[in-house]
Amino acid sequence: MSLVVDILSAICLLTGSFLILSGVIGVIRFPDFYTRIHAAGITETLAASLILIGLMLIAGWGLVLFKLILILLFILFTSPTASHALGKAAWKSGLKPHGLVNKHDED
Amino acid sequence: MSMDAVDVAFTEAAVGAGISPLLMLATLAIVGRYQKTSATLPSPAAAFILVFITGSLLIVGTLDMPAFGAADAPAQLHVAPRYIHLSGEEIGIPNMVTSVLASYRAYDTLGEVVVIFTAGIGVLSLLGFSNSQNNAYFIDKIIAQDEHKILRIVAKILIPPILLFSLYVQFHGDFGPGGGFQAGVIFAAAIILYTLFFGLEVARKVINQTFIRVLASLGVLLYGSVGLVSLLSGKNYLDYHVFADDPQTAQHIGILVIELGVGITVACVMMLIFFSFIENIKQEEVR
Amino acid sequence: MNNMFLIVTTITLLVVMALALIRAFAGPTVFDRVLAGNLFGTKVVLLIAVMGFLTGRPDFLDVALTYALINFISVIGILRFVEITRKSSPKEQS
Amino acid sequence: MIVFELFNYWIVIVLMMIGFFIVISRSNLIKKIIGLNIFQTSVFILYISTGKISGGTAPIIAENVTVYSNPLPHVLILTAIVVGIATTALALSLVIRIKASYGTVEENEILQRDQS
Amino acid sequence: MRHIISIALMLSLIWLVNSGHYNPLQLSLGAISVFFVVWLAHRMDVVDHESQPIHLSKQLPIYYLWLIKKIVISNIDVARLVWQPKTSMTPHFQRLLISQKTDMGRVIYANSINLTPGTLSVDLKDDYVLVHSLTTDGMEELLQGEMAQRVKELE
Repeated sequence: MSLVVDILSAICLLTGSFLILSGVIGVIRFPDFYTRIHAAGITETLAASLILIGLMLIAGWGLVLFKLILILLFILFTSPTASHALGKAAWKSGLKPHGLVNKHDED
Repeated sequence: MSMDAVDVAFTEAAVGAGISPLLMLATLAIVGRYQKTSATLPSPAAAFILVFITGSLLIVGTLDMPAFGAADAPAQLHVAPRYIHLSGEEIGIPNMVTSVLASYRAYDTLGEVVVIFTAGIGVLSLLGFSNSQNNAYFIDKIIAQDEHKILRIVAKILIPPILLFSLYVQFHGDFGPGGGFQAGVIFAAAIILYTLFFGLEVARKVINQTFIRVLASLGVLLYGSVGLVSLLSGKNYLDYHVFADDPQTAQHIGILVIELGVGITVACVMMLIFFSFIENIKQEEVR
Repeated sequence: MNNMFLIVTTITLLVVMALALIRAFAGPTVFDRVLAGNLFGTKVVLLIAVMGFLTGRPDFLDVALTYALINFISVIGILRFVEITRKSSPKEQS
Repeated sequence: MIVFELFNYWIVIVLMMIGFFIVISRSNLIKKIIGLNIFQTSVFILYISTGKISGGTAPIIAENVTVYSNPLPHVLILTAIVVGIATTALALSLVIRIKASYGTVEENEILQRDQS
Repeated sequence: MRHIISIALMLSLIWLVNSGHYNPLQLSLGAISVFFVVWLAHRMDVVDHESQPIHLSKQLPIYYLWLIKKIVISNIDVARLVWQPKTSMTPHFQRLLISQKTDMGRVIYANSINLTPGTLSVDLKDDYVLVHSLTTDGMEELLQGEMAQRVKELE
């Protein structure tokens, strides 16, 4: 039983690490700000969840588990909001996206 | 992190990541974001040489320092062993940092709290006691202008848990990392979030300015009067043993009250500083 | 065995943080920097959590939670100030 | 290898010198304050790193742990951080007042104004 | 009133989960803290149907289960894009009409768009949401409106 949990947590941690790495490489590689937000998004949703779930599996039943759940909920709650705020602020300040723009009506 | 300083990490996380950049940015918003081309003094090369020489001398100086993590370094030899080995019995709470902060060295901490309080008063006297209403109106207009529907709802959901978390930090400083300093900063951060989305006028209605000014001084007063009570009972200043017969219970009560005083003062001073900064944001150019 | 995976995760997080710093320095706009800062912040939260397990002291989780809270507040706050600054001095838009 | 055991001081010194350099080479007062903050942080790190004991753990009493790091520097720095932010706020408000009366935050321009 | 009770319950739960010390002193301090925060939040006027969506709570879990599936799929898509050459990306903006009536529904919709990488809601104004998408496929999927329909059912 504990071996299964160990393997599961290892899988979660490794996939999470891989996803975080690809996310940040996206942040480095993508051509403009708006596309970079998407790349940052994957490091903050699935990747962070996977790492925290991996830790939860190690932690087992107890207060630590609940604290981890609290952190996870908090990250899932704030990260989309933060990226929305970023996108909106950039849009309002008139930052133009790279490449093609369609239906771009400024207000 | 590798240095085991949980409490310090806690404080730095709360202060360094939260309040300090916001204050810097507030200042930038006030004085304007212009950048002069002559931003450096005439001779950066001389400055660099000076810095380089000083740095090299300091590095040479470190060669005599004790190694990182050495258990026999002078810093570990004098009072530290006593704190580490006896605080569990003498104070009765697991977090040694809190017992040193609020019990062994409570007098020092009183000094620090007074410094924070004084700095708060200094900021208030420099930036004026909210005499101009139109500045506040200006920032409120900006906040009202852009409809942050999503952010507003998210802030609404998040603010109560953040406030509760700060109180949790306040009251669990005995057991884990935390205490009055951190709690005060987190509390103020929640209020800052509120102010940024609902405007200064609304925040002023919720958090009465005069009230928090009084409260900030009451926090220091609470701290000081704890010492006074023990002094009047014939013990040393800030000796907690007057509160109960059992020394551990007495220490516990004393630490709790003192942390409360610290928390109140820090939270109120941080809020006051932030409010007076926000009030000063105005249009320099359009004047 | 678990420790090994925790160490791998830690190293990845450190690499990721370094890469995020590159983006923060490269810019080019202020929003790129804030994005990188936010990314750095959430990775610090994860790093603190993982390190807490690695050192066997889950007390660190409180720090992680605080950092998550404050990181969010400061990112939002920075954006608000950027907006306010741009509004109060429209001629400096770039 | 005694040399590699001193790396914490070197990090401190590098940070300190970065802060120092900013303070003496920039004329913008806000940048100077940022430099002072970096300097301050380096001092914090110096203190904390002296409290570390190899093999020790965070100074919160737990079972099965005998070696703890020194809590004293933690206490000093914990309060110093909060005091630091309060004094930084004070410095920043001074800058705001300087800007209000001199119209600039550049040191050399302020000096020119004073002399003329 | 319902909202105040709900927020008090939520805060108490957070306290209990975090605390780990269940002696009378800590519990009473917790009760005082919860009471204080509820009072302050009430004063701040942040306790209402928007911050405490209890009228939605029955359907929310089902929706979020569906959303998790979506998040996983879109994450894999974006991760694949990262490792592919640049040409496979077709970033663009589009304005979408929102069918949700309440602010809460709109915010849930916009946040769901944000939570799935590859699509990002940039602006929420009047009856439109401005979405930036990394690929045309992602935009197509939003245009088909499964997510919008599901959020609408929540209201």
